[in-house]
Amino acid sequence: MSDLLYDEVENDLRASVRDLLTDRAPWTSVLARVETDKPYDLELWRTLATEMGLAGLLVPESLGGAEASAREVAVVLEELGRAVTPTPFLGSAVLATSALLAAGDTETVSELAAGQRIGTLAVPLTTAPNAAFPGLVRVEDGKLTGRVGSVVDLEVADVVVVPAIGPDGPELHVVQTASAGVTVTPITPLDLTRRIATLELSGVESRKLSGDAEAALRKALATGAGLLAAEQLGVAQWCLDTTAEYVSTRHQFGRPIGSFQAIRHRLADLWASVSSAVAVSRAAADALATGSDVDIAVAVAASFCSELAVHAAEEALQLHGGIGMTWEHPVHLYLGRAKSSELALGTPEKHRDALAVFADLPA
Amino acid sequence: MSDLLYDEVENDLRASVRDLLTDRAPWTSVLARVETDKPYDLELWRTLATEMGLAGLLVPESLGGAEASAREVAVVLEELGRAVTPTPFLGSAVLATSALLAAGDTETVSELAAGQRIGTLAVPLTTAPNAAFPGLVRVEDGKLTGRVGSVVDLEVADVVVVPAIGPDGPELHVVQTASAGVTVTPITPLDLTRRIATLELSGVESRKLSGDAEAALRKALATGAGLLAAEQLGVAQWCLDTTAEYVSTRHQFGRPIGSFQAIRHRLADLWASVSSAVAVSRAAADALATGSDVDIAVAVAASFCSELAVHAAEEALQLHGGIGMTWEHPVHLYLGRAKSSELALGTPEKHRDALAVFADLPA
Amino acid sequence: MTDLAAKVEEFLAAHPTEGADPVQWLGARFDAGLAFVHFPVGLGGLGASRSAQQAVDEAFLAANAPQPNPAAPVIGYGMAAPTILKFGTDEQKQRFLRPLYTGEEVWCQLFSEPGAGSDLATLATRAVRDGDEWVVDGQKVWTTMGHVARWGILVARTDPSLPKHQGLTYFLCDMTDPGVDVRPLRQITGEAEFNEVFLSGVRVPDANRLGAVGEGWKVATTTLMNERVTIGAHAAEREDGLIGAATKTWREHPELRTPGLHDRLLRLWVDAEALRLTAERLRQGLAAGQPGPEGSAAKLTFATLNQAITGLDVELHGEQGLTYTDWTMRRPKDADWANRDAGFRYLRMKGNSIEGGTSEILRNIIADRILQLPKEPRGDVDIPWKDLPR
Amino acid sequence: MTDLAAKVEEFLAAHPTEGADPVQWLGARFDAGLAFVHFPVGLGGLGASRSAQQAVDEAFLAANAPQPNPAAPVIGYGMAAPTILKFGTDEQKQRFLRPLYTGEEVWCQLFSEPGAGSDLATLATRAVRDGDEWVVDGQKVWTTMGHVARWGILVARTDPSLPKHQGLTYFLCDMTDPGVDVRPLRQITGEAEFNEVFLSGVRVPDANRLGAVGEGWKVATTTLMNERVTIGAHAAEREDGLIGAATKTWREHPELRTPGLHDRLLRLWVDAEALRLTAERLRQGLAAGQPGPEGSAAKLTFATLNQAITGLDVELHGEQGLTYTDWTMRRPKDADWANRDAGFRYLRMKGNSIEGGTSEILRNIIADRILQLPKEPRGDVDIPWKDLPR
Repeated sequence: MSDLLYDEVENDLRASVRDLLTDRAPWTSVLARVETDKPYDLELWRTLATEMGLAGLLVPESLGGAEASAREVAVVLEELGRAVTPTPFLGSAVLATSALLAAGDTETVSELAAGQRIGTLAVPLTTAPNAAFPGLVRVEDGKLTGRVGSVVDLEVADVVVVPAIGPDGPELHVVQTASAGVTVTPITPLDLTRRIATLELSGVESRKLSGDAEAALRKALATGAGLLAAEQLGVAQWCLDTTAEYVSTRHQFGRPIGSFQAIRHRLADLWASVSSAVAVSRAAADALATGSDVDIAVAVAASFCSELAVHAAEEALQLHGGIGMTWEHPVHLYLGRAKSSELALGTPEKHRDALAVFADLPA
Repeated sequence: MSDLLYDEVENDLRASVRDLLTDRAPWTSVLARVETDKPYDLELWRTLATEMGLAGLLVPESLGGAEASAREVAVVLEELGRAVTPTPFLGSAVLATSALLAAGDTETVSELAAGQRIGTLAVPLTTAPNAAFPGLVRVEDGKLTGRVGSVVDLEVADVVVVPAIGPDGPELHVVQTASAGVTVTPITPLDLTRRIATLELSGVESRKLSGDAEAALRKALATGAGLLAAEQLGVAQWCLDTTAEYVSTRHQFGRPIGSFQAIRHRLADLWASVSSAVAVSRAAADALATGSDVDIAVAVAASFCSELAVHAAEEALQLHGGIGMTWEHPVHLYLGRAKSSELALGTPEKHRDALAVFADLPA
Repeated sequence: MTDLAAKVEEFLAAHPTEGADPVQWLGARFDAGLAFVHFPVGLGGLGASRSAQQAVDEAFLAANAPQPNPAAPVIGYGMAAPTILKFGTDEQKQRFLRPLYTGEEVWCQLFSEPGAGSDLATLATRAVRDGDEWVVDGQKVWTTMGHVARWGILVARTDPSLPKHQGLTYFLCDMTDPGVDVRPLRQITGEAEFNEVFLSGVRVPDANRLGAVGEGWKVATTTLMNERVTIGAHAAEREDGLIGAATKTWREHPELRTPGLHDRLLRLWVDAEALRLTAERLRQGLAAGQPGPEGSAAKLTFATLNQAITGLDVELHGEQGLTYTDWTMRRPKDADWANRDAGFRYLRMKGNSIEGGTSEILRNIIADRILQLPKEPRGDVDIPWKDLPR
Repeated sequence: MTDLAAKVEEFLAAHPTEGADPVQWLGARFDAGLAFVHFPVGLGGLGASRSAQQAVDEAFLAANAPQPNPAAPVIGYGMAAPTILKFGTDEQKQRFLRPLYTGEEVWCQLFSEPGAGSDLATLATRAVRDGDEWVVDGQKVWTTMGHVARWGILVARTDPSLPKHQGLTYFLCDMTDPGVDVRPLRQITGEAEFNEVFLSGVRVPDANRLGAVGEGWKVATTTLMNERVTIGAHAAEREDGLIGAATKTWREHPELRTPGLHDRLLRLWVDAEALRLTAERLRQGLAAGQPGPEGSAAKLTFATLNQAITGLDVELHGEQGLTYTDWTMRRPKDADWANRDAGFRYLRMKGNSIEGGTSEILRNIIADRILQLPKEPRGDVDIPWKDLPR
């Protein structure tokens, strides 16, 4: 049975990430940043990635990483979700890194691990682990041509891992975004704190990776989906905590609204769901760390935590009343993150479709 | 737009049925009866059918009926549902009568309208209006052979309308249950107040009806499903009313439990749903009465009221606490009725499947 | 043909609609008693029944008659007008109703405050008497049309030493007073549909007090009851509203369909149809002189349904569901939400269960007034407002 | 090998399991301190940690050791034993724990009453002192094993003039007293799993009082805390429990499958797996000395989930879902619900959100103790019990 607790190292890691984010990325500054032309806090990213070494948690020491595991990455993502921090962690430290490692790269992955460069994976953010290998980019005369929409963290990426269809089928390529023929067009996102962009490639030079492209892509997407669940848990936890605090202080009818039973019961139900989300998210992270029971653990966590985060954000908004509907209150940042994340790396339904196979419950 | 109100005649009809049921079939006597060998109250049935003329509401005056419409039948069913009265009204006055009328019968339908005899329709109670014509009974050498499970009200039926496959396809036949070769085997039902039985036919004599068998069967089932929604509304209304009353008197923690906000809110939500159920049920009854917009109105009412009745009964049970879990309290009769009815004449999902076609929302 | 229908025809014959100046034309309609037909003669009405209004409005609409400034009806018709009619002096009725109707004077509502939302009666805006005037200080919020309004209906506290429902007084506030500062209130959609209104030393003549001093709660209750009647009383076609946006996408984009979304869409379609029929039944009941209590249910169900539909709609859009058209702060020109993107609708509809009475308050109202359940014990009604915990 | 494991091996070597008389053999196990290993030496234990018990039980199970009468653990092990250990006199501990463990004496719980369910502290059963005895009159309900129990843990009111929590005293009640009348309580399934217990002039020696007079609530709270720990603390395999019954039907009957049921089944499968992992995380936390508050969540979620699964299961059975095996009034022999028909499971699981603390009470507990939300105002804790509205 997998280890579902947080160990001491993980708790310390959480504390240091939380301290940093509390200090450097309170919601007021996140909200202020989203309407500027620098929606990502790249200084903060450098601290996280380089000083704290978090960009290389999944990377072996031999390649310059911290040689930790998905368990520690999950803890970091819980905190990034809790603070809706705009960083390219998901694109660079999770998706691109996992794909590069799985495809046997040793070059770019070291640069990403060191935080010198930022990477991402050129798939629409909605792509599920069990989706067919995308045919959006073709290899023609050794160069890449195609168009990929809603690529996460692309606008700050230096390097992109691109799934492409070559003469013999699926391939993975590494593309520098500074190369000739690369166009990056930002898309206005529903989630103000995580950016997406369209990647256009017109005869672009690239480096082909040697590993099994389909398996590597699937691995990267499953890792992404399983760890996104941890981020969604963080979002839900913030919503629960903040709402519990708000209803304890907001008075109407001469008493704190948190003393009204209907509100108490809704938050109790939400707490029960969040408790379960901790367990399923830990199970997925542990499965990714050990390589055992990955398929089911990821599908369960992804479907459960996706829906929970949306529910938690919706409850938070409602229980904050009018103040929650204002731009100047942070709850909408969490709602946007939760709702967008529900579509990311496979909807809950897609993950349940996958479970139908893994758990032998055919339609 | 259909008439969604109750008119004066309908209100008077409701009052007289309710008075009768309050007097003759209080829940205590319903509960006492269900474990006897006479689960149906046939004396009450005779009063309803013959004295009050309710068995012939759908039947033209020329055939001895009251020449009312589905609107009045719906009112009667609301009251029968509200009292979970064990009568063969659904089988005889709705299903068999509708099928006979649609198939052009003038003989048996008059007997049923007069309340002299009890009829039913030989299909499994789970059959949906849009189901394929059943192939359970075959016509061989002019005689019927086959087996039909869970036929509603069969154990008190004198006459059965039997869909059968003849040499040229679907046919409807009238069979006397007293005929040679007919075997009726009661089934222990989840719904203690509505009985089902298996019909076995071995070379049974019958009278073939002349009308379009498929159309007549579909009409009878759609009428049944649309009017069952009214019965389900009655079940839900009883659950709401009784629970609201109970929580107003039951004290815990020094106050009536109905003063606790969580309970107040749940009942408010339930009331809102019941209000909608009145509207959709009226719309279905009116559509059946006028023949306009029947398909959509029936599918909406059947799916909405089925799920509502189950939800109402489940809420009633929970909010009654321990007392609701005891045999000596009537709420379980409503739970059994609601849950069984959810399966009857098409599950909510089957009705939504039908809507996908009628409302042009293909899968 | 009814008398009223005849009057409408007669009026239309005498007042050509083509090229007419809307204000002048509507003024004439008011003077003919065809504005609010259930109002008294001389005040825009003919003393007809309330239910007669719809047919009159429809007849004018069919004749392409001039329609009021779209901002006018929002608060003016539904809330200010009936309150002024019920509690106003003769002078107030003569002064305010006609320009309210023609749209010359747009009205806004100055009720909610940052600390008084669901519990409106706890509001803190003060009005202190100074000779023939009242001096008003405080902050109001969620003020629709505040930036274009000429007048505001205002509730302020005139005696903090009384229990909260008793120390309130109702005023008609001149929005051009220099002490009135209207600022856009930006919402989670990025837009500013509403305003905050800061009142600093605003001087309201006692002649613009509506109802007696200390009776503000009673007057405000009339206003709010009319708000609830306004919502949900109109007839609708099948697939009107947000479900129509979702079904359109569904029909036009087979590539977006999945079995799970299909199941949810059909459930919501049923719920939307049920709500439509519920509202229609309410309307039929009103027309038949049998007003039902379903109005409270309709608003509650409306919010839940709209939120479920728009949530589904974002998911249905797949990759496009990740996008948003425009976050720029701006003033919306209309409330045509069906043509906005799915993300906008998703965010905006979150307000449906908060604005105009939260779903929680509606459930309390249903529990109290309709189900008549035992009330929750309350500790806030008998003590002076100034001593309430907040 | 741990000391404890060694002790188990040693005991097994000295006490052959085959053909052993269970009571005698279990008595020896008790005397060896291997019954409740965290109990003190001499009282069935070795003063070990609570978390050590599971390994010991598993070792004996693996060795095919005699197991207690199935009726014994229900109330005895989980509720009576720890309460007697904590509050009992030396005589009481010596007298009661050993036969409780061996199953010679089955225990039942006499707490709930028709008028005191969620609000247990409002109970009305009276105990009046008469010399060295107490005379008990009242009615208890939902008494599991009442018909086979030798002893009952009983809470009764000894001073009605005190507020409700203060006037209670805890007793050990001899179920063979002629004043004890145990009657089957039939449930909605048709069966009588529980009993009503009528107490008329039952004489309880003061020596069988547990804890001080007036301290009954404190003692009862210990009992109830142990009840909550018992539920949900065991490890489970994937698809254990009711979800397994549904998936079995699903896999064996392709003809019953529909897209809507598939979607619901998969959702419930996820929820069941989530609950299993939640319980497992709780278990791991306990074993690591980090008891988490997830126990309350587990019971709440368990009830919701079981009810949703069994509701689906009835629908999944189609025509067979309309049927029921047997309504005859009978005493169930076991609690093997997975092998009963879908209708039975549907009805029985309705009790999951009521028995052992309703879901509403659990939500209150979570709101109070875990979320530490502001409490609801209460009016029932400071006034004499006899003056409470009921």
